[in-house]
Amino acid sequence: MFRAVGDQELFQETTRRFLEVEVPLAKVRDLAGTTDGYEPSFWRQGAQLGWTSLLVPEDAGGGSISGHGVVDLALVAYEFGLHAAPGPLIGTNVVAAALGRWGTDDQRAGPLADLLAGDAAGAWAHAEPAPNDGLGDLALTATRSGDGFSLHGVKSPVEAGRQAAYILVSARHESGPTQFLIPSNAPGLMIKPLHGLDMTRRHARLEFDGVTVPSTHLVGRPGSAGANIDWLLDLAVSIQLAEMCGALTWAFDTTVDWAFNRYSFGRPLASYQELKHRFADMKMWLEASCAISADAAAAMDRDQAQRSERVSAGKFYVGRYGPELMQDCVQMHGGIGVTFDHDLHLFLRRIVTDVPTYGTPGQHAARLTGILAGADR
Amino acid sequence: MFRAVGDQELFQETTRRFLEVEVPLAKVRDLAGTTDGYEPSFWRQGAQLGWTSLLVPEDAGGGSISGHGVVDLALVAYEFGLHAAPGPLIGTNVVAAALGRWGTDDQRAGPLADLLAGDAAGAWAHAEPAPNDGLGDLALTATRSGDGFSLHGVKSPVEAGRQAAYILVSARHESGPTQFLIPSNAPGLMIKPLHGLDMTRRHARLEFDGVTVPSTHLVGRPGSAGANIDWLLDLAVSIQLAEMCGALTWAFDTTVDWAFNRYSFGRPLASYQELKHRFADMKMWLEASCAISADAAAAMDRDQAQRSERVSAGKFYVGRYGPELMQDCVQMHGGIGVTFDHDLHLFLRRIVTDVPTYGTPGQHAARLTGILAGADR
Amino acid sequence: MSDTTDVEDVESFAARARAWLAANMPRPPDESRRDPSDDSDEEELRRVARSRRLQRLLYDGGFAGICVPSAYGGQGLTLAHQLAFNEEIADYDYPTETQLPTFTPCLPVILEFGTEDQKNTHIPPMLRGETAWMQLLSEPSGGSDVAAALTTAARDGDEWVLNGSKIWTTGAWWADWGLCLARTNWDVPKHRGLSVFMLDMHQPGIEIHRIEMLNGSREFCQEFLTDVRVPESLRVGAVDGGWTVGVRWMLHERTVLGQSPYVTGEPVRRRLGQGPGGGVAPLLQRARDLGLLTDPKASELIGEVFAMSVVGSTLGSHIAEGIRTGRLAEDAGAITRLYVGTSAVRNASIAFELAGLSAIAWSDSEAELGKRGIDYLMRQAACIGGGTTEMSRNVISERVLGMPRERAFDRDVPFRDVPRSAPQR
Amino acid sequence: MSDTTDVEDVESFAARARAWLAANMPRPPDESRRDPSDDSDEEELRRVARSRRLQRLLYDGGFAGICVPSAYGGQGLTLAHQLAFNEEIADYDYPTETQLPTFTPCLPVILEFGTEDQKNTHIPPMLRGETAWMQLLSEPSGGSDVAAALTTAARDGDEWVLNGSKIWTTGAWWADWGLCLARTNWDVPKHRGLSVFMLDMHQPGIEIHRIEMLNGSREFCQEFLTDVRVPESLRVGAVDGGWTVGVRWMLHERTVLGQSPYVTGEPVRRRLGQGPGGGVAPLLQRARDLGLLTDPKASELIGEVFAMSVVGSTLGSHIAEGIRTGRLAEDAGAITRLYVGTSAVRNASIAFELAGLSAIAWSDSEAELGKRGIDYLMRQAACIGGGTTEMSRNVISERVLGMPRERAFDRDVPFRDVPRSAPQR
Repeated sequence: MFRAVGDQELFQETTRRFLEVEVPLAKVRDLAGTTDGYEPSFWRQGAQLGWTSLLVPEDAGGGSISGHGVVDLALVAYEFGLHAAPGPLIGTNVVAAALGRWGTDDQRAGPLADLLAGDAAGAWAHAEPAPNDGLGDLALTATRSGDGFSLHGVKSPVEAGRQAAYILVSARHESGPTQFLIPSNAPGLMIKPLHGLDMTRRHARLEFDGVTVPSTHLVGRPGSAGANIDWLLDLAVSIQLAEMCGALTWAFDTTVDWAFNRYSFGRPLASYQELKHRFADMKMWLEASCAISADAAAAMDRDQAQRSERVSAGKFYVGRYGPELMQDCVQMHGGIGVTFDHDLHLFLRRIVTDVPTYGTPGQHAARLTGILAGADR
Repeated sequence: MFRAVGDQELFQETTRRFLEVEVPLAKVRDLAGTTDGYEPSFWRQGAQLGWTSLLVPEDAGGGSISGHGVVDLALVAYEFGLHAAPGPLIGTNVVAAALGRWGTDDQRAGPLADLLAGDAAGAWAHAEPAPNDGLGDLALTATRSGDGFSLHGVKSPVEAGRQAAYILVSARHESGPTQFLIPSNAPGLMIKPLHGLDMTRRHARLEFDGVTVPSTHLVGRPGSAGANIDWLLDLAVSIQLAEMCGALTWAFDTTVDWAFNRYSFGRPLASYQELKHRFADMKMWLEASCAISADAAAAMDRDQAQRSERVSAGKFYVGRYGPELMQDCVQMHGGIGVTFDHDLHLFLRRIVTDVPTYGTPGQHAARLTGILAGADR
Repeated sequence: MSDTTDVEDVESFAARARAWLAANMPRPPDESRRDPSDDSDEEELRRVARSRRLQRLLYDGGFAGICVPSAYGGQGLTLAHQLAFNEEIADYDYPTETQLPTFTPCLPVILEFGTEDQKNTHIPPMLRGETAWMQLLSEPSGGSDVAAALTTAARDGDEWVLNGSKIWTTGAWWADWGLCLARTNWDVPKHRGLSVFMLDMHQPGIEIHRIEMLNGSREFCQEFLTDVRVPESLRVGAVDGGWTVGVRWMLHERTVLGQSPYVTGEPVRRRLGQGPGGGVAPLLQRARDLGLLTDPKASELIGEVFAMSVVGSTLGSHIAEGIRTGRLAEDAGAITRLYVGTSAVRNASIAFELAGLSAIAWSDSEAELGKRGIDYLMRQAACIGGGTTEMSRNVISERVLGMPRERAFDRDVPFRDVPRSAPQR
Repeated sequence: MSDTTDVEDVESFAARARAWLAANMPRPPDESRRDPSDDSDEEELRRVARSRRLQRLLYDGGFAGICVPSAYGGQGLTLAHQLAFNEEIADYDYPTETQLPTFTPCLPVILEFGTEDQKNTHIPPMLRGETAWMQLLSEPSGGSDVAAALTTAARDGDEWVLNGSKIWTTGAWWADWGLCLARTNWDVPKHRGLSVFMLDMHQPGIEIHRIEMLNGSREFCQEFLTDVRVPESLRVGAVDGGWTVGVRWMLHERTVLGQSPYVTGEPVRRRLGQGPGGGVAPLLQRARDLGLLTDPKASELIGEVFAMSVVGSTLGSHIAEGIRTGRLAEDAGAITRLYVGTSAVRNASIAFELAGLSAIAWSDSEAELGKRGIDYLMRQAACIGGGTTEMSRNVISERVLGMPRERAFDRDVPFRDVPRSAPQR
């Protein structure tokens, strides 16, 4: 229900076919038992399809399909959601976009080239554990230390934090928010894998107990990253929203099929008015979710003033109603819907994991009020 | 659905018949156009039935029916709700209970006797306007002034604030919370009528701009009223809950009848599964509301440690689900449900008015957390 | 409607409209922001008169009936032109009171089903602002079951004699004409015994009663028809074929929330989220006054209202596109209707909660907060008026998702024998 | 059950029980507070064995089967005695694993419908803790439509041969006996072609498959019956009269949430509100850790969880009293079931929200918060297991409020011809 236009159609179709062949749900289940959750060759092939280059300028080796890179990427993310596909899609693209926009020549030549080729994954280390888990909180500190900086603090959860070769870290410097790109093998960096709900993705806790990094690891000038981090947050959410819409679409379509084919008291479930009305609500939630998510991606590409409005309205809405849609799908399935053998939970896990990630629905609603209050003052 | 036992049965039945005869809904509509919303003779007769004496000890001229005065009064309040009856039931009983417990001999001989006889009404001036509208907030000050006290602040909304002869005012004194019983004609007291949602009740704003009262107006010692005010709050809410249950019962029963008799597409509304399931939810809300409300009243009479738990759980639940039940009744009626001619809104107004009065559902939920955290520490 | 090569392209049309509007159209009066439920009858009549003048202005400027064939006084252009015009006129005054239901659903119903004579007679006066129409559709006994009309039209020579009652009509007391669905045959199943008539509202036998809503609004009317005589020439569509007309009629009615080719003015999508509750601005002001802008609860609730309006603003065009590309059934507008109703309910609840005790008892200076209370009492109106949300959910599940239809006890049974509600008190 | 004059009064019974319990009953082990979904099979078997021992202890003390006639090894007392005993035993250890469904619904079904011989043979071993029972009721194809059983019992001389599959049985892998609903006639409407059998679970032809839930729990089983032979003497109730048994069977099952005369232990009402989400204590701890006890949002959410549990604790007895006084239909227990399900859903959502990001990704030390995430994934189990909330709403509207029943396409039609789901993958 994300509408592809022109060249995007072929692009989306290619991604869809690739995912159907490479990571059918049986394969996703197999991969769930592995340490990383995806295979390097899978990711490299995906990169060749264009998954990692869409937000990177052509002069940095990237290129979009349609000139609207975020919308292009949203189409990929939608397919990822629809197939519960593994792979460090959001983190890699966030890091690639950051390097494409603000990276040094060295960062573009090395790390970015690796990301574009699919030879390495990226991770965005931004979220911090409670009580520093508010939107806009930033407690990890960067202090001058010789020629470089010393980082103190914790980032958690970081998606693909242990799989990524390059980690984009946001930190608080005395001059303001500051970003660093550090290699995952930076001396002193502790990367601890976490247990997680989502069987297809991996999260880690990154502990910086005086990790020293040279100035060449800076992404942008010290203290200048406030607006950039805000943009990256909007970017991460807009990709996440598309992915959520894909997962919701799978669950909805699967449950509609079930309702037509499952009989109770001699009638298909789809003939019971109470269930029909819940399907009507679910359809409304799904359409509204897809509408605002597509709009948020488009607003990112236009880089409009209302960009954050669209993104946060989207995260509020999809984050509020998406899980209810999923849980209604479970309820309609009955007991079988909460068994391990049924595929529904692969998508439920993904949606539920997305809800608090990159800001809860409530935090995004409060952010909207902040935006309004600022505009209104 | 409030269960009367023994003598309570006759008492409740007498009140019910009296209200049916004296304030049928057509009469309630007539009274809605009057300044006070009820007739003094109506109130005096009600007092003779026992409406005002139930919480007052026998040695002060009162007496309950069953030995459980709050439960007795809850039965009256339930009937008030069921008939959308006017009259200063809660305020008068709160003031009478306070005077019966903590009043001086003079206060018992004069004001309390008037209240018991139904010759005068009482009003509880406790709530204050935003931003002092949190549970436990008290911004109106009482300062020593000669032999008495000087009161500064605002109480609003005060139910029957203009109809009552006696007003129980809670104030902040340097030594702690303090209560006064003042006559409505106290010099300097400004009583301003307010517009209101509820056509059967009147509210006023009371402005104390240096109102001087003698020490004989104190109810209890200065600074000692904290626990007493807490008890009065629980009392007011427990009566309010019974009244809400009555109003909800009227709305539910009326709407069930409607659903059986209203046909659409050749079938009664009551045959549509989606509506049936909403009726099932409404029935659950109604039964649970009556269960906790009856329990809260009983807990008041036992004056248990868990008194406030029961009361606040009740206000949270009935305040959260009661309005939804009412609005579902409106929805089931369709357009006619929001016309002035239909009686439904008389009950809707009452429920909606009750929701924030004596603490919102959210405030009572937060109060529960406070109680738990205290007990748990 | 006409060969595309003949048609002025949308951009030059928009430019022409822009220039014409700047030269001719007044800006909206400030009072247009007032709550219509406050209006006195005099005020309403004044607004109706202004609407008629503005409509005439559009007509004289060549911008009335943009999608109406020029044979009937319109401009013979396309929906794209109408939408472009709506964008241009958004900041100007434009006819409101006489737009709906005159231009939709009444006009397209006559366009589709009227005889040449009926179209020539009735459409040009609509476009000139001379006749305001109303729809006599719902009945007190019927609720959502519009086809169960009890209002009866009996043939008497060249005339029909109508008896019955219609309800929930807007502006019936000042309208000129009405489109009326009536039963012409009780011996066939309900859908097959209806016919549609055009009714001159100024004739004898029509008694109009203003309905008072619980918030004091008197915008709706009920009409009592007693031996109202209608000439055969005012019948629309076939005898007993009224349901064919009615189905299209109600589809046009639903496009009000989507994009109607016949309605001029601010696209409805901009108004989404501004139902009961008054929108987000007063909530923001209230929170600022009370220092609650950063309160975790208040800021979430205010943000929720804003989010629902932002999402709503994208939903309409998303659904419209889905219908256009065939991804969604034509009835998918019911999704938008459901969204508008349910989000209005939520917004009214949030506004009530944030208004605090002043929403239940208020001084003159707190009237704005008191309105949040009254809006909350009226909350469900957003899920009732214009077709209930229950009906929307039926439509979505049955016609968009293709699920089995509800069992009806009135199919294949003579309407005379269908069980129905006891008569109203 | 017996003349009241014969019966020990409740107070002296309670005093006797109190003394006996103090002298004989162990206190509950701390581990009883563990989440059962964590248990290994070994651990579960250990708990089953303990339950059997405790049941034997009760039996020897004269406190097993308080409401069971003494002829079958019980005490022949009343519900009031059982409830008093439950109060007394609340702080002690008592049999849990072997209580349900052995003592309800299996025992009362046999009491009501069994022959004298069946009762003498099967009830005493239950009371002595020797036989644990299970119910073979639901089927993979059937969902809520229990009477649509496809499992077939065909007569073969003095035996019946059973084939089919049953699902959602608890503890089937260690149970001894089962009560099984099977189809004995395909040529009559579904309710009229069922019969009930007692099944020795240790016989050939019964294959038990453990179902893995998404949270790793393996408490439920599916059984595959292949040519399982059951002697005629183990049939309960009339041939083709199984639905008469089934209706009572399910009514007894529902009393689990109310007050069953046959279940010993902490009254269920105390456990209300302790479903997924873990109750209010961990929420309070979390809020204290984060300094959120006075945060307006967190404190409201925690208070809501507590309020729902307080309200739930009053609802059970309110409904039970309503049934007793005749104000409510006997099926009104469905109201409690609906409350338990919906409030558990709400509590799981609140707990998930308050647990923050640690509910989706957690370290070993945050395992308690991670459980809030897993509980949230399992949220709907509270509205599915033991009869869906949809069925509860049907029951409330139809049997408590007396509204018209849903149309069924399987009445008055031979079951053979009833449309049904395509076979499972």
